[in-house]
Amino acid sequence: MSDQTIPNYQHVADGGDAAVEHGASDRTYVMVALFLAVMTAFEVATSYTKKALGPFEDLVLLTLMAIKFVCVALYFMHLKYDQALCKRVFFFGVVVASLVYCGMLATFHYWAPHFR
Amino acid sequence: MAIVEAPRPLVIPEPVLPASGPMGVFKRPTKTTGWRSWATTIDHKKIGKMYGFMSIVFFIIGGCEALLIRTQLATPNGTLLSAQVYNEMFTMHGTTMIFLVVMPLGVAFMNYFVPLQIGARDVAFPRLNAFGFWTFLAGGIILNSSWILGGAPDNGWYNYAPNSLVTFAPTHGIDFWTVGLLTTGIASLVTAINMITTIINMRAPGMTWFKVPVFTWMSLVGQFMLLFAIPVLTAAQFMLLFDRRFGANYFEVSQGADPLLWQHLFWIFGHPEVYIMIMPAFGLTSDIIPVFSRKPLFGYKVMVISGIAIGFLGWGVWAHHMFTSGMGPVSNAAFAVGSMTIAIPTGVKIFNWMGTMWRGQIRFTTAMLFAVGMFTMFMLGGVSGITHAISPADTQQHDTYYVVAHFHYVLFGGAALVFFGAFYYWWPKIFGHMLNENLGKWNFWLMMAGFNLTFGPQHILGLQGMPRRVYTYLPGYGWELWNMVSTIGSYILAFSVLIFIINVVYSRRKAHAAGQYTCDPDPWDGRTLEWITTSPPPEFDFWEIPDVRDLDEAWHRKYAEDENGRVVRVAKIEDVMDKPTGVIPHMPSPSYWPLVAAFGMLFIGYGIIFSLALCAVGGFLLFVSLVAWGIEPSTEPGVHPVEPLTPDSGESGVAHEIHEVGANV
Amino acid sequence: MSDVALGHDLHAESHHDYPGLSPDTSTGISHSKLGMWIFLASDCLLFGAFISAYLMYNGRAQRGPTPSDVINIPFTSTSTFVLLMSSLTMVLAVSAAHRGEERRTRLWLIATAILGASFIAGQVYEFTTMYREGLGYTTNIFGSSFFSLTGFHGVHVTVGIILLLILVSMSFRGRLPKAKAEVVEVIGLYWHFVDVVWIVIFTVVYLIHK
Amino acid sequence: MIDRSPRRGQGRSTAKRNRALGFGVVVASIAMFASGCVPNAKQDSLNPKSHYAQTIYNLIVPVFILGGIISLIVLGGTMYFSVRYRAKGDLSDDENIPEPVHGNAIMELTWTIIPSLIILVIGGATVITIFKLDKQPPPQNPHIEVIGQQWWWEFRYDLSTTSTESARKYNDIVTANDMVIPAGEDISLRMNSRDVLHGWWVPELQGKRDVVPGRTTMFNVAADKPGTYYGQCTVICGLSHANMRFTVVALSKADYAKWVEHQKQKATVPTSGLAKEGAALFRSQCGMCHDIRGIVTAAPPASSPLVSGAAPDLTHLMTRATFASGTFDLRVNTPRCVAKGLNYADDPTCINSAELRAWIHDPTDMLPMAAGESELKANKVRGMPNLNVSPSGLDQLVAFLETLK
Repeated sequence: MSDQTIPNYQHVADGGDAAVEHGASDRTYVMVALFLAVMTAFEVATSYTKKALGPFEDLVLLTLMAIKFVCVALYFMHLKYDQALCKRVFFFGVVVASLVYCGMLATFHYWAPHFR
Repeated sequence: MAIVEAPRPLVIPEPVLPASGPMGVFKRPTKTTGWRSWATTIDHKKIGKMYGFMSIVFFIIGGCEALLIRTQLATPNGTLLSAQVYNEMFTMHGTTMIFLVVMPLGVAFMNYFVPLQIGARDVAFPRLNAFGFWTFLAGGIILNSSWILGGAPDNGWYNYAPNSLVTFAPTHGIDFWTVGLLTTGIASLVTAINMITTIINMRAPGMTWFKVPVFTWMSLVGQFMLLFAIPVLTAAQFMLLFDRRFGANYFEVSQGADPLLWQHLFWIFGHPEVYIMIMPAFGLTSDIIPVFSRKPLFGYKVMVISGIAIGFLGWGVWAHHMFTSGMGPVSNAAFAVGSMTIAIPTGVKIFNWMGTMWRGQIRFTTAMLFAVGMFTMFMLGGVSGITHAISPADTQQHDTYYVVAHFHYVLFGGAALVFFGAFYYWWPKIFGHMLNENLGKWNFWLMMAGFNLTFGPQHILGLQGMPRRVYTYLPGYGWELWNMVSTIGSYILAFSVLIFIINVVYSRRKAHAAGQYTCDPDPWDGRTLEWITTSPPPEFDFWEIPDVRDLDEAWHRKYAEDENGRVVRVAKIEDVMDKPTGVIPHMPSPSYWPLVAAFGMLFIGYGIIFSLALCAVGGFLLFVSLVAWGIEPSTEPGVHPVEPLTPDSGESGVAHEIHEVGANV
Repeated sequence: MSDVALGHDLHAESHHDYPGLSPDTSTGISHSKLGMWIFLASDCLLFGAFISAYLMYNGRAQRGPTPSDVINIPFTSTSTFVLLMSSLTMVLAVSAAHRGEERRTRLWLIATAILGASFIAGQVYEFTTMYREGLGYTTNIFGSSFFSLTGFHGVHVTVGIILLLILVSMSFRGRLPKAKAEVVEVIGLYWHFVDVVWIVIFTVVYLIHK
Repeated sequence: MIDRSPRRGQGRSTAKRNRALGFGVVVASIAMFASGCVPNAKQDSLNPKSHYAQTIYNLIVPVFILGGIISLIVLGGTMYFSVRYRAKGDLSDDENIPEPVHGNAIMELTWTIIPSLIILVIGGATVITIFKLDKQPPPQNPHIEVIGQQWWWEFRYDLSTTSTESARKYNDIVTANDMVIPAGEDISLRMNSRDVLHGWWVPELQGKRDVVPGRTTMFNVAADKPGTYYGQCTVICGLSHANMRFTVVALSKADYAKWVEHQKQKATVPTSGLAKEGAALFRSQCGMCHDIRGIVTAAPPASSPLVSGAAPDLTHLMTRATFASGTFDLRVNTPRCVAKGLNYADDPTCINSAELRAWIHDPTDMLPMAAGESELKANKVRGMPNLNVSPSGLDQLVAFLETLK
């Protein structure tokens, strides 16, 4: 894993201190995990409403999914605390993937109500 | 060719620590010469040379395939090749040229020059770099071994389903294609990660984003596109592989599958792929033209931004390869308009190159000729590209020789021409001697003539209704003349490549006879950082990481404006170049494991095709080597391929910095 | 654009072996971490392809079983919860590693690996159940796309477990000091990504298209 | 030691010779392009013979001209700069270093905005044309289903006037290779494939359209005047992709009506001679794949050795000008026979019996196809296999086929 060409160690001490600061407290992590668990419960519950919500059911599920996704990325993956570059690189991938594949499905008329 | 070692001056040994044997089995490799040094090297320059060498080998293979294709088509009812062999020929020609020539040639230049241009000593992950190269080679071997192991793939380079399924392609050909490209795909992916990390993270102090040389910039854009495109191809390949080997139903129409899924996935990869191939060429042209015009690049920022814009737009236009597939008018209209917009940033680039030449002091060296040839030929390809974006017109052009002409103007006229230019431009930096300019000019003009004779007439053929991928045609369609011209052109083209090879051998012999292993660090009056280090550069690239203040740092070290605003030379390159400091930078040590891991990939690849037992062998090799790789430190204390040199021996401090000069090509 | 590259100098006296920590890069992000993020961004496209193929195909099967015949939401919800909790233990391991608490790091890593393994065990159980209910890999287009997608995810989790086990063994041998905490963090990124992908798969494959 | 020769430039004479050579090549290429159009091209996309092809032609020709102008500007400009700003004198000259122009916002904006405007115009015209070409012909016009398979084309006609596509059966007339249409009418095409992708293209009449297995798309075609128009498969579809040709025969409306009436009739079993024996032989040997309405119905696809499950319907074979997917003439290619149009079989000397016989004798020898022993054994035949018919059997079969007028 540590395959850097040129490890430069002149700031080892500083780096060590910085590492302690970075990230949230364990308490925060536990709270986030609890929140995620609750969200998952909501999701499962929503899926059991037997389409009582009509077309909004999918929308609710996708929203909950997005919230969970962002929570894990921001807190567990430290994007909230890390440099913006990491966030940009990762979300660039997520956005490209979403746009491209949604576009592809659109050419199959996937989003039309009569698909299949 | 013998490997040349100059006598080394007094060596001051470092304190030697015991070399730890990784896994306790092998000693860490230490050779700096001989084949072992190439097999275990993790030096970005050596890996770059190997990429370049292999690309040229594959270029010759793919070129021979092209000659056979053209010979078959020279006259109607050609009988040189059977239909089956012809189908295999064009499939392998396309696949080879794209995946084993243009892409790796770009990577070759990136590997060698990106670290030099950004003032770094190596790439971010040197062993991953070596792994990338060996895996690429494994993929190339898997693909090309199909010729002797039961038939090559025969369904074209985009391999549309369902003609690629076992029912319609019962031999192993398509499996070789799938597995070979999955393997090169892994190589491309790790290389992309490596290059992006290198460019983002290892720029010399002071090199802000708008001081990065254009070649590096365009490499970054291209590698980002590759990063996102390769997984799409990988996914599609896995689906096809699962269909063929394990009975999945991704493209099985009788099970309700839709063959357009393959087309979409393939072109979501395939269209960015086009830009992946052309991006390094854009960068090279943008680097070469200013040097030989003695002017900065016209509109540097616009050039960079238009490159990025092409990178973005390139993701939204893939379905223009599918205008005839019956997607419906709405999709066609959307993708037609989307595709046209790419013409805008591309046109900007062409005009900016012209703007760079405008009021310059142009020296037509071979490199410059190739660069100018590149953008004019690429422009022609771009113009025919606009005619494809007009989807109703594309229904008359799609899958005809007009398209063949178009993409050869873009890929040969665009990418390949400037790659040849780059050879002439960077040869002294890489090998310490020039390529012969007279032969170079013959090379260029014959290549231009051959190229235009080969592909120019194909525009006419296509518009006159000749489909592509036909192994023969009947007389009476009016195609005889232009096919013959095209075939003659292809032989001229092949001859020009031969001249290049003769030039390489001749120039090398000449330099060897003259005992010339190093040359002027800056033979062209260059502008970017690679010209401030010696030719060839030391293993660690720079004694001292340069401090960058300007775009075109090397130029600004040599020239300044006087009080009247005129540009005057203020220093010679000898005064401003990188000089030995006497302190040898520690470089990462060579390693066996990338090579062993790639061997694992090779076995796994053949295993998927032939027997799962081979997979187990390959998997074991891969696992062992990855674990060993993880355990061994990147820099082994006491095991160091670069023997320390004394800075004050010899006048310039460069005369003795010769390792195996030119042992590669 | 933080372009202030800190002193990029190399020194011959770099004989201490502390790779990974606070390397001097143009951006201040270490190579490994940036490389991992770049890889993860790329992996989105891989999963995207399999997910969209599944979305297209799951209802087009020419013969059964269909998704509603075989998908068992309560069971999968449980494994989803397990995987979610493994992310928590992973992040606690990272946090402990940054504080230099080697023993605690090790414990959390082992917990993560166990949770991941339970998820895989659940998947194996789910697959065999489905197979017994008549859905094989080659049965229909739904089966092929479903098993490929979830199988690919399973392979990613398995690779993650192997990486975790390597970390654990490194830790036992005292090779995960505070200075190397970033190794844990980078592998953690991979682990969380696998979790994030499952969040998407769980919703679109299991909940929406059951 | 240091090679500075490129800086010093070439010897004058070499440079001149090279430039002259290059110039000659450029001029020669342009001259050859200018003489590009060959009159006898019979599949020429720049020779529109229908309003569809004409619409496309009208859209693309201005773009060709515009592209030519842009090309000339760039090529001319580059050549001019190359000559005008060529370095003079000693190339190590440090006195006359050009002014370091870094760019020019106005110029760069110009060559961004002007192309954008051009693209806007072209894009608008494109979108309008796309929707114009997509308009479906009225329901009473002929409806034909185009089915591609390895390696021939089937055309199935629906003569009903229903306006619901799903109600159409496409079963009234079945023919192959020659698609007969009335001139001057828009024809609706339903595009389908039985095995892999193929591309349907008649350049003089319409752009191409892929036929995609598992997907049905609607397309249309027309021919302004009676005549024969040539087409070809454009998507690589295996061994005989290059031989997957077909023709569109446009007849006057009266001739077309006659043709339709004739095609609707069933064939009758010959009552005497070689042809009678040929019919019996056909039933046992060829009837597994080939239909002849009124004589034999092919076995259902499940038991067919053919991968795509169908072979050409031969009911009115002798009204087709070609066989084996347009590769061989069925009508002898003399002016007299050609003048007879599709009724050539009235004159037995106008039938190309020799090649027909050779074809039945060993089809895989005449065209590359996947129809050898191994494919037969595996029930995966693509194309027509060699049925090892005896010489006398061949005579009988040919005699029988010649009765299928």
